[in-house]
Amino acid sequence: MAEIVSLADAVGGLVRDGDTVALEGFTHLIPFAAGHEIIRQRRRDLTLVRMTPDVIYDQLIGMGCARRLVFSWGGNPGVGSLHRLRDAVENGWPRPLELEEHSHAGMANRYVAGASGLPFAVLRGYVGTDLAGQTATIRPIECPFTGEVLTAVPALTPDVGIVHAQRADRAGNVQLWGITGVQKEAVLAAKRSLVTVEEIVDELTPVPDAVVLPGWALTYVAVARNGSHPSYTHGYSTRDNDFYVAWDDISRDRDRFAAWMESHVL
Amino acid sequence: MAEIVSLADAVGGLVRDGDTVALEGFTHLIPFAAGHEIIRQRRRDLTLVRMTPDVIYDQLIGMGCARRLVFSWGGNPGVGSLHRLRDAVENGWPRPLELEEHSHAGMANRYVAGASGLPFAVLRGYVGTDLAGQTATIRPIECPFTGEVLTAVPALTPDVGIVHAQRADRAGNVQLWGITGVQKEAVLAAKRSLVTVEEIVDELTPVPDAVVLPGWALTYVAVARNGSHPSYTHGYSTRDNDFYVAWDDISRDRDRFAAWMESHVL
Amino acid sequence: MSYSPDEMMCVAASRALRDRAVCFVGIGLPSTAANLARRTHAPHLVLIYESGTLGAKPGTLPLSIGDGILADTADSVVSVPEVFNYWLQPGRVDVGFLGAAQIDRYANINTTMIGGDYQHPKVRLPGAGGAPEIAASCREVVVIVRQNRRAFVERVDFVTSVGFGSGPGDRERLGLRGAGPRTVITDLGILEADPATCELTLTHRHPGVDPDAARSATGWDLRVAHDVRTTPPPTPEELAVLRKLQQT
Amino acid sequence: MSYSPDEMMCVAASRALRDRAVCFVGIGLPSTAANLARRTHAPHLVLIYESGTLGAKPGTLPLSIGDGILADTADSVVSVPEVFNYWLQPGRVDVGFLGAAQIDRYANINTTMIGGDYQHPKVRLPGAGGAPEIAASCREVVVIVRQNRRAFVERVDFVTSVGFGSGPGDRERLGLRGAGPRTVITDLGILEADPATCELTLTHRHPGVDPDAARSATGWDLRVAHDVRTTPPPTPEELAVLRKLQQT
Repeated sequence: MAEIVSLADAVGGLVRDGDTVALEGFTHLIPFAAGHEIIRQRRRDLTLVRMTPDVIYDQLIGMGCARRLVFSWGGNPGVGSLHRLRDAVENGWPRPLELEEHSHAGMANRYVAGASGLPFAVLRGYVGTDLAGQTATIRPIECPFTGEVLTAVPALTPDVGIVHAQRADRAGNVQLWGITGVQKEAVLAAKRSLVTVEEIVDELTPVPDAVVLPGWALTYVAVARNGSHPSYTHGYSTRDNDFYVAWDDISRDRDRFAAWMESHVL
Repeated sequence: MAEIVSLADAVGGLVRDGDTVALEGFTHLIPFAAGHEIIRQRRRDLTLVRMTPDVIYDQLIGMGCARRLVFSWGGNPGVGSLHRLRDAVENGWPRPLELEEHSHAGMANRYVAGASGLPFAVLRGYVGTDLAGQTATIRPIECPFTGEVLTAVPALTPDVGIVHAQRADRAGNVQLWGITGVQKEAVLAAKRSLVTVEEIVDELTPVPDAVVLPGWALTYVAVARNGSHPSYTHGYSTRDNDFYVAWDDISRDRDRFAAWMESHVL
Repeated sequence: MSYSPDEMMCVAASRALRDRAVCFVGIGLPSTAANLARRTHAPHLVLIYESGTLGAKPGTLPLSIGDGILADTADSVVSVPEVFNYWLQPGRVDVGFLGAAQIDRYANINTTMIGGDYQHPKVRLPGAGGAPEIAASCREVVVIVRQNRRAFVERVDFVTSVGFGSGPGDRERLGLRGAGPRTVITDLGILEADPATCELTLTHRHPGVDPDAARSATGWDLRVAHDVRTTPPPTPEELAVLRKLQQT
Repeated sequence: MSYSPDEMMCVAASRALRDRAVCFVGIGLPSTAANLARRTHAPHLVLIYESGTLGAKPGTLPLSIGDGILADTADSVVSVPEVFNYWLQPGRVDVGFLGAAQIDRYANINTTMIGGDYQHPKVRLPGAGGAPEIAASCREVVVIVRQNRRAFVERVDFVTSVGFGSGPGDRERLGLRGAGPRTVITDLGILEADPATCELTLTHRHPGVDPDAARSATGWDLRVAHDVRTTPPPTPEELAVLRKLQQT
């Protein structure tokens, strides 16, 4: 049964040093406010999981929260590199970052396996690529009926799964729509979960193509107005493309990055 | 690209003697009209696939269309037995019927594997049951990461998948809502497909919880008004529960069954 | 207020559901009992039907597992693969509610066939449906079945859904993660799996039922708890709500 | 009407898409080319973005793979697991459109890292995204990439997505079901995989481009088809539509 609490209490109650944490949202509905709260609470040694690390993971990595990154595409969409991610990988700053690298299809299926209570998923993927040689969590598996060899990837079961959504009702049932990505799977795969929402409403009137996450399957719901900025919340805000472009400059330099985080997040 | 044709032409163009055919619809949206057309076209030696055979398969079996049944629950929901199915299994009338029997979870995952282009699916299921000893399409599989033993079932890839839906647009895009069951998977798993619809409309206005099947992924769309009777079409008709009850009597006796089919279907 | 044995059974089953539990419900008696609970002591009971309706709140009793009223009143309607894979399989469901054609000493359940052999059964039953995985994966399972010697047999003719197998340790050996069918509610009383032996044991008799009547309605030497209790009879409220439900 | 090499590249890429094809589109040049095609010769082109939008018909160019306009105009919005599992993996997509940081003689694609080794790369690139499975499963693949010696290398530093491996027969041996990246469209011309050798071969040069310029922009000894043709220049309509698209 989801408890509706403040963002600070939710993150404080959920995320511990050393945890594996997944913040999902595929371009849309990225839970920036929750990520910033993790930074403010100065969590350390996190294993961060996310298909597309995006700017929020650049910030978490640059602030030294992460020990390891499990991902499939680490760029600034439409802009270029994530400079804090690159600095950590290329130069170990502010600390070295281990990578566990997959493809989108592999990551999506790893969440599906986690949400399904299975230890692994099967897909047609990775065959012939150099990823298969670098990533220990990619193995062959044989079909017991046809003998065909496919690829297995292990389930993702983060300690904490965090997503952002449009709204929740007072019982903690959550409704999200637009591009819903892999959010249902990320929440259901996680041991504990938090959904930040734009607002709490009396009733979740049906919306086409909406996903509903029942309150009884969640740990916490917290209001975080505009909590996806500079990503967006379909029907509530638009993507701040200028910020994504500006981030390229802000993040390129270590000091400028630190100053920006100091004045905007901490 | 779906072609919009008459029901007779669609079934004539799709279903051949000896084919494996899946007509899906979970209580809701059962494609009775299409099933009746298969009976009228006197197809033979079909392998019929369906999670819940229901009255439509009782009719197909009683009319001698089927050689084999792949299923997980073969009853008249809320009423009792399917007498034509039982007569075929217990007495070989009008011809013997081979059974390939699964659980719902197994059948659902077999469709998922088919829709996903995978040769098999993995689930926690069947362990310790007598089904595992009777059904050759249930095998153990070991997780390549944890060593845990789970259950594998092979993909269902019917020659023909048939479902009923509320409506389609003129490009053959199909929209269905209410309880949508395993219909998307059944269509996508099949080599060729038919969707019967209540009506063709100019535009598919969005509906909450609706599934849209793009026309380019379908073979045929055919109008079959009230095509799910005595099942129902959410928003168009209600379930004819009295008919399901009446079927118990109609189907109990071979001659009465044959007479009923003669006057109502042929 | 007089009541029938079936009414007592249904009321006893509804009482087995605590408020806010997540309940995977089959059609028929389980659905009636769950909806009775939701209208009496468990208003926040979460009903999941295998047709994919999560949090259904039907105003009248659905007649089939896929009634429109389930979709209309659900918090969410998901696909059948999703209901089994994302909701049942990982153990998110507190209570699975099952019926049975046969049930045995160790609460194994048969809904497949009776007599003869699998290829040539005397009676062909509907089969497994969702039951094997409900019995495997729900945190606990409650079985509702009328008690008589046809249904309560020493050993089921076919294990459709595993209860406690051949006794203690079998569920663990098979890797079944839920606690299994610890509670069987009948028209005569309540049987519970003995924590040590896993054997179904009569722990409650319904008012006016002699434990010997339950024993003679059972195809094995049914054990009776030494402190067998009497089920409290249906309250007037329970009966009124149940009858109103069944009228619709 | 004058035009830039990038405009020529984009127009050439749009022409590679036949009407009614189902196209899996990445953001950037692939998306621009696909939307140009939809507005010119291929009005029924079906666009799938990996964010889960099937049949998106954006009025303006999306700036990210998950723009709201894609959801608003799609025939259907599905989950990310579904777009990969039900739509891409089974081979339902006719054309996959990919970019590349490096591409080699056999059309293998690198978007992972350059220089050093995997643990200590000189340049860390974004990584795989959806590309490996797009390259594996689409019926055919079109690559759009500017031609220069940094990008066109004898052997990619990291095989993120498999083209033709080390040559003929490799895709079959690996069990890859699509035909692979048979077409590479650049700002200088069009390269196609030789049907016999799988080697990328210059088959078209864009107007005003000398094949030798293409050869010196390539890090291997680029073969030029003996009947190399000249790409027809962008039509005024193509240019007008493209520029209008890019304004928005």
